[in-house]
Amino acid sequence: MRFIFKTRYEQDIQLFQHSGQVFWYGLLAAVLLVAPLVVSPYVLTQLSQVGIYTIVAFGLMLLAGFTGQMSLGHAAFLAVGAYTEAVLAIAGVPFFVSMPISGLFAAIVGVVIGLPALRVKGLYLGIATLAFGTIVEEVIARAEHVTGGNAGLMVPPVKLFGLAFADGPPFYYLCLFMVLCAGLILINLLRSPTGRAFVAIRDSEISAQSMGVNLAAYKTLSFALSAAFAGVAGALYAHNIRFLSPDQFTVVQSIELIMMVVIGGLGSVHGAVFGAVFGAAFLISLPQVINALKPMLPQALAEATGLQPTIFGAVLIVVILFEPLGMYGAWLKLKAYFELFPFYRKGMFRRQKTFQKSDRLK
Amino acid sequence: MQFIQLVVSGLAQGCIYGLIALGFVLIYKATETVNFAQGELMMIGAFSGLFATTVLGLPYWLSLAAAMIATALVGLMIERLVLRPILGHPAFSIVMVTIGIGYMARGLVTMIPVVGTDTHSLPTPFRGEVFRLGGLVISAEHVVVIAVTLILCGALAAMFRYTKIGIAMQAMSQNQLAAYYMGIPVKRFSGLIWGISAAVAAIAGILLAPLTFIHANMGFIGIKAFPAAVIGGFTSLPGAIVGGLIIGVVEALAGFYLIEGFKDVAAFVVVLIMLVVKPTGLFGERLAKKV
Amino acid sequence: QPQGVTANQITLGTIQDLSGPLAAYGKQTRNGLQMYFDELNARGGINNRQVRLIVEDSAYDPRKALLGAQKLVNSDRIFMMVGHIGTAQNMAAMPVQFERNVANFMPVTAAREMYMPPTPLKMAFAASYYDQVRTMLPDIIRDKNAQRVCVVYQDDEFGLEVMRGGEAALGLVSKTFVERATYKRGATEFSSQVARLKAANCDLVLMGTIIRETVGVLAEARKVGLDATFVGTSAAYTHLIPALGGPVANGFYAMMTTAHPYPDDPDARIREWAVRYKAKFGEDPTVFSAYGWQIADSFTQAAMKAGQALTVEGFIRAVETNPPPQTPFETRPCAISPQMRLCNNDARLSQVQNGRWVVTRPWVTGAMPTQ
Amino acid sequence: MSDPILTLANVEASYGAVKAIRGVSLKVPKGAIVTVLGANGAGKTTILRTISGIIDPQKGSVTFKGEAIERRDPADIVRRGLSHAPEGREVFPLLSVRHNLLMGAYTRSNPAELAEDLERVETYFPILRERADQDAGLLSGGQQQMLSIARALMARPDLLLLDEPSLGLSPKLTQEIFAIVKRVNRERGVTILLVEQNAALALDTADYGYILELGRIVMEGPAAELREKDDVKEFYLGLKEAGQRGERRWKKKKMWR
Amino acid sequence: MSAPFFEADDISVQFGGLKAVDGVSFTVAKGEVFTIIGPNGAGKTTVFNIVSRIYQPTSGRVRLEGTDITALPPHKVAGAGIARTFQNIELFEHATVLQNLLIGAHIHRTTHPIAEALFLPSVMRAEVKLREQVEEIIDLLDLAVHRDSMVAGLPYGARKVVELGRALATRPKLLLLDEPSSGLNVEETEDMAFWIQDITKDHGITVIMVEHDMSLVSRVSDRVLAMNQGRVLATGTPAEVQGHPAVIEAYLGRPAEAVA
Ligand SMILES: Nc1ncnc2c1ncn2[C@@H]1O[C@H](COP(=O)(O)OP(=O)(O)OP(=O)(O)O)[C@@H](O)[C@H]1O
Ligand SMILES: Nc1ncnc2c1ncn2[C@@H]1O[C@H](COP(=O)(O)OP(=O)(O)OP(=O)(O)O)[C@@H](O)[C@H]1O
Ligand SMILES: [Mg+2]
Ligand SMILES: [Mg+2]
Repeated sequence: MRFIFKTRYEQDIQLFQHSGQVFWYGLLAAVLLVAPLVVSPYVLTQLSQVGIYTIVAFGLMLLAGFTGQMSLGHAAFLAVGAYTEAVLAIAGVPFFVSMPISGLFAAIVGVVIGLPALRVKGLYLGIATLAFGTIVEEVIARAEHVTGGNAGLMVPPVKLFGLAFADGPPFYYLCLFMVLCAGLILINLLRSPTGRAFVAIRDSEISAQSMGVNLAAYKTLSFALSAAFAGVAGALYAHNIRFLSPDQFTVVQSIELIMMVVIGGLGSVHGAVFGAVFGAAFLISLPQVINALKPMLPQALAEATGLQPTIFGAVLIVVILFEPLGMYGAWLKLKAYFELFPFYRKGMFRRQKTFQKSDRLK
Repeated sequence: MQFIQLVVSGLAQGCIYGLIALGFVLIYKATETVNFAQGELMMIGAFSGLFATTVLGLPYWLSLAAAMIATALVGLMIERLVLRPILGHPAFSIVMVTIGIGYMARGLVTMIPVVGTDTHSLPTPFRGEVFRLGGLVISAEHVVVIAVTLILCGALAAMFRYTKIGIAMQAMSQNQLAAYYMGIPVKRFSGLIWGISAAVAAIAGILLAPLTFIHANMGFIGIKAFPAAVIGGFTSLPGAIVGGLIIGVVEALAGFYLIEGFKDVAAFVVVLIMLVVKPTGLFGERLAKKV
Repeated sequence: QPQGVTANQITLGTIQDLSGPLAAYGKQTRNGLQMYFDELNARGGINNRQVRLIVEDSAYDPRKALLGAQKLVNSDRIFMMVGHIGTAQNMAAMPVQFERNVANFMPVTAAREMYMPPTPLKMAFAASYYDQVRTMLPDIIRDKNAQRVCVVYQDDEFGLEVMRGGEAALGLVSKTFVERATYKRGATEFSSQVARLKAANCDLVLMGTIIRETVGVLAEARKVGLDATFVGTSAAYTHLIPALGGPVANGFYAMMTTAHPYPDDPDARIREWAVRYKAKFGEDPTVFSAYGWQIADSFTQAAMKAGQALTVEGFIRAVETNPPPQTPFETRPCAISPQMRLCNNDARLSQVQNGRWVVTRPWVTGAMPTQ
Repeated sequence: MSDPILTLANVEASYGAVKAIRGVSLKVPKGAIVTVLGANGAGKTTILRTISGIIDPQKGSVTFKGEAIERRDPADIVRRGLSHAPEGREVFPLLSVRHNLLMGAYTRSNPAELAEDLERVETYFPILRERADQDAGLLSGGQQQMLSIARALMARPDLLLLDEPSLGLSPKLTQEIFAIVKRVNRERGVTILLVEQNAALALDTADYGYILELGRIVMEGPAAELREKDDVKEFYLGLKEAGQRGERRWKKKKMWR
Repeated sequence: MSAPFFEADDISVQFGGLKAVDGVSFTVAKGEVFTIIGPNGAGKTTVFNIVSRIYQPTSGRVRLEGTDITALPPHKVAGAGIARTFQNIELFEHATVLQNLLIGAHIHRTTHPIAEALFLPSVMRAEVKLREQVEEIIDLLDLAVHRDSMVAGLPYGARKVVELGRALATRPKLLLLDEPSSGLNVEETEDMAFWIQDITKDHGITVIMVEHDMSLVSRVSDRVLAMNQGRVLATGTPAEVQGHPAVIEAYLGRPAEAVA
């Protein structure tokens, strides 16, 4: 493992702790920057989608991972962002105006949804958000004049400074840029007092309160921020998918969003970032991978209905079973293995017995 | 009259929600896990019952028993294969695994050629019969559901309240480590409760079959049973039934008297109101941490 | 050469629900398509080109349908989309297809958007729900001498189309709906809806319902003693209605176009076809299998006619010159024109009698919808 | 010494990459009271957890009543006659006090014996009878500690592991606890392995003692002998000349910053 | 005369039929170490819970420097200058020791979330300043070895010290310590005694402490209050209270020396 001598406080606080992180972020950035040159347009759309989901995952990490507030209704925020953006774009509002409005509007809805969080915790909060999510879905389906109802709504391409950012590289870079901004905001918040207050609430509400953390304010803030992330992602989503209908934002979708966070894995601050990227990439690419593997399967199996959910469920189970810390956890082990090579000891990551403790009392 | 008929229909439907919610509460009470695959267990139970009647040709009540056993075995197997290895991990991971189980169950069932993608009906001895009382009607299916729900609920609640095993299960959900220290066979109980809850799901599936038919996605009704469990407090078996009844009645009345679409979200509106008024549900325990 | 066409192969795409709520239909449609193309390829294909069909699963989710369409169009580079199932799914996919000049050939949905507004790349095969209802309902009302007409419908685009068709039909006989009741997709319980219908004393109920909901409503109506004529659309024309509903389904009417291919059909060609189908897939065919087969056949006839130099434009021209269908099913002639992208607007009426669909009113030619 | 009921041979256990005990060997003779002393973080709790199977040792063996019990299911170990009052009390917060006690006796089934034991522990700690129907989570800290010990006694173990039993108890109760420990040992022949910060009391009660530092056993001997050792006197009993401590108060300024 | 520094005026709280605290009054002077002793379940922790607003007293007032704090919302208590530790340790388990202490300093944050999201230079400066203050506490309490360890993996004794550190990081006027020495051995208890003295002498912080270790009580307390069953038994100097027959009867058992 790396040992770092610190001589100044700034070192602890700064964005990157050591050159290794700079390297990995740099590599990721470089790969993503050149991607449009090498991949097909279809893959590029998918990459944009990964970026969009990454932003949602950032928000969920903040809320579920760092503040410890469960949300089973996150698709609703995505929906609010997407529909706001669609309606504004149809009205001809330029993107750099409509996108912040979408985020803001989602944040406002987030505050409303966050209100029950002031009174209920854990499972109950999960159900409360689920209920809200369902209601939002229904409202969108009913508000036909604005949202097109169940018939759906076509979304025009992004207009930015008079240029059309249809799909293809420009839109992809736009997504990438937004991911970068969102990631920076996430990291910055997590390394400052706000982030620490979130963690305090997650670990012990009673002592957070005794340390002067205003539970109501910070929980609400966390919901608002998380919703704003999802709202901005929703704005991009609207343009990437270009057809919105209420059944894209169901409970099932919310659960899949949560899945990203679990699969990606929570870790440190940077763990959240990488976890979000991994999780989003996983969610988007799994169906593609399954499709790609189909020709290799026996015909009967490849053509079987229900193949996709089966594999999806199986992979989800396997990932959690063998890597409870998510893909980021696996990555850390892999890294440690190479860094320590050949001094890696076999039992180093052996799993300990763990014991569940009720979180009904927190 | 109209009103009373609506309430009666609502109560009947509410019992169904309650019956499914029982399964949620069972697993939660013993392991503090929310089982998102409960609906799918129900679906498996219904398909097992279908298999028992149509392929094996068993009579209805025997197939019910056969389905309970088969589904309980499925529950045990699921627990052994995928839940046991992560027993003791944060509840969140376990919940995610149950979601994975739900996906797989749905997928695998649809993979069964011919049977899996179709909708089936289960022949029942009381199909289509209705009881009339004054101007009120209630179908035999519903009467059976109500009776079975009440009996099951009573039996299970008694188990948790009075038997050593029941108390030990609650103990292990509150503090697993301490449960081990007491010599409570946590692992075995985890299997046991999955078995029981799967058997309950099978009953629900088979009783539901005449009303919703048997198909791969029938488990989605579980989403409605969730609020039922929450309204009851999630740790109370009678609470689950009461929660189900409330939702059933509210839905029936909302569907008749309120604007279109309200029926579909009524359950969720009710649960939200409940959480604001009484955050731990009607029969939930007081959850104050003493420091 | 257009995308998806090589010297010896034509690549087609279809998106079906293989794991969602309509997985049964999706599978059957795919089977119908697949069986036709397999047999066609064995016969030598279309002008010496083998047909390759790539199937995507939408799970009846428009978002997945869109992703599937993007993949088929951009990655697999299909020549044409055939028999895509679902209204919202098609709505999501069409823009992606049309951007790349990939036509939407005979989607399995009876929504008016599949042929309106007309563009060359849209080609639809059977009367929309709207037109079915608009054409047939007035006759039924007259036959039954119905006074109080009600509607129960699924509150999505499908159900709304049925309801709107009903409104148009009632307009023709100077009536309005006495009561409307809706339910959400996937609902299992209809007591309050039926209670409304009963309270309104309906004597004819138009049903914008699909399978389970149809049976659910019928069963509840019987339970509470609501004695009315129930009429559904082609969405409810499936063998599952009598299979699931049992005696409850008897007397239920449904509008339809293609008849259910019973294995003991009087027509020997259909019996023989059903045997081949069962041999291949291990199950009896349904009306959706027949849809798949018909769509594949229509494609093939047009593509054959378009000749060796197959292009999208050539194909469309071929379609517009009415190649005759070659199916054993009693199919109406197809008259797609640059202004009207729908084959025909005809429908029939069937009734469940003793657990079996029986045609009770022969073809009625619907007026071609005005633009 | 009579034959040991519990033997640890060269046991090594760790939390992830942190090694908590290194090569610990100890014996607990049947019928004896043995104590393990050590500073904060020395690994006392870890030893007890390893014995009752809560953590698996990486090396070494744990033998209880002649059978190897390492890497077994903790519940299984308890059923062999071992009972553990753990650090941090670990009561079942939402069960009543009475149910907590009954859970302590989970492995037993003779109702008459159970009633007798219940009577006995409720006589030891009358508050537990008074609060029989209250949720255990609402007891005060010390009351929970009593419950935890009483619950461990309810198992009628052959070997009782006590992790800092006096933690949070009033001086009066602390004395009573040790009296109870002696009594169950003498009257019922329960063997006891005791971990305790109050070294003076522990050595008074115990027959034999081990001293643990940084995960290693550095000294052992009969309690009476240990009590007389200078090191023990200084570091564990707090008996030393006044001046000696002064220097520890010198404030170290860090180079950090 | 001016109001006492801290005053609990006839406070009571009741849970169901149980009077956990029953008409308790006491005052604490600035700079004092005031100890509450009493048998288990006497209501000591409950007094702390009332002061830190976790429980709502059924009657009575609590005043700090003359201001009534009985109606303050719980998260404002720290801002009013009162910090506490918990008997059963309530740390932020999945954060490092350093982060725990920084959370302790939460009420002294000077930056706005928006500035933090952008991590403006002002945020960096504020963070460095916060760190400097926290490092002083780390030095004082000798926590440097644990600075970057997760709290979840610390031994019991170390957690006690971290909790003390976290309370100090709020820079309180009044510090409530609930059994600071439980789980510490003699040597560590001695350190604790020194720290408590340092805290009062050097930093001028007033301490109210609940403690069962009578040697520590005698060493550091200025005054002692003994409680039993929610009521005050006796108040006075450590020696006075320890000699009080009722206290010996209910709490000490035998003469105090035998236990110490
Ligand atoms: N869950 C854990 N994760 C990581 N390290 C741990 C964990 N629990 C204990 N440790 C480490 O193991 C070592 C031994 O801890 P242990 O709890 O056994 O000490 P102890 O002697 O019981 O101390 P105390 O007197 O404070 O209870 C300590 O260095 C501690 O930091
Ligand atoms: N929230 C609550 N609900 C019910 N009873 C409570 C509650 N909080 C405290 N009690 C009761 O009040 C009494 C006093 O508890 P408290 O925690 O103040 O005791 P204590 O003096 O701190 O004892 P110890 O020395 O054991 O910590 C106890 O009998 C306890 O059971
Ligand atoms: Mg310890
Ligand atoms: Mg206390």
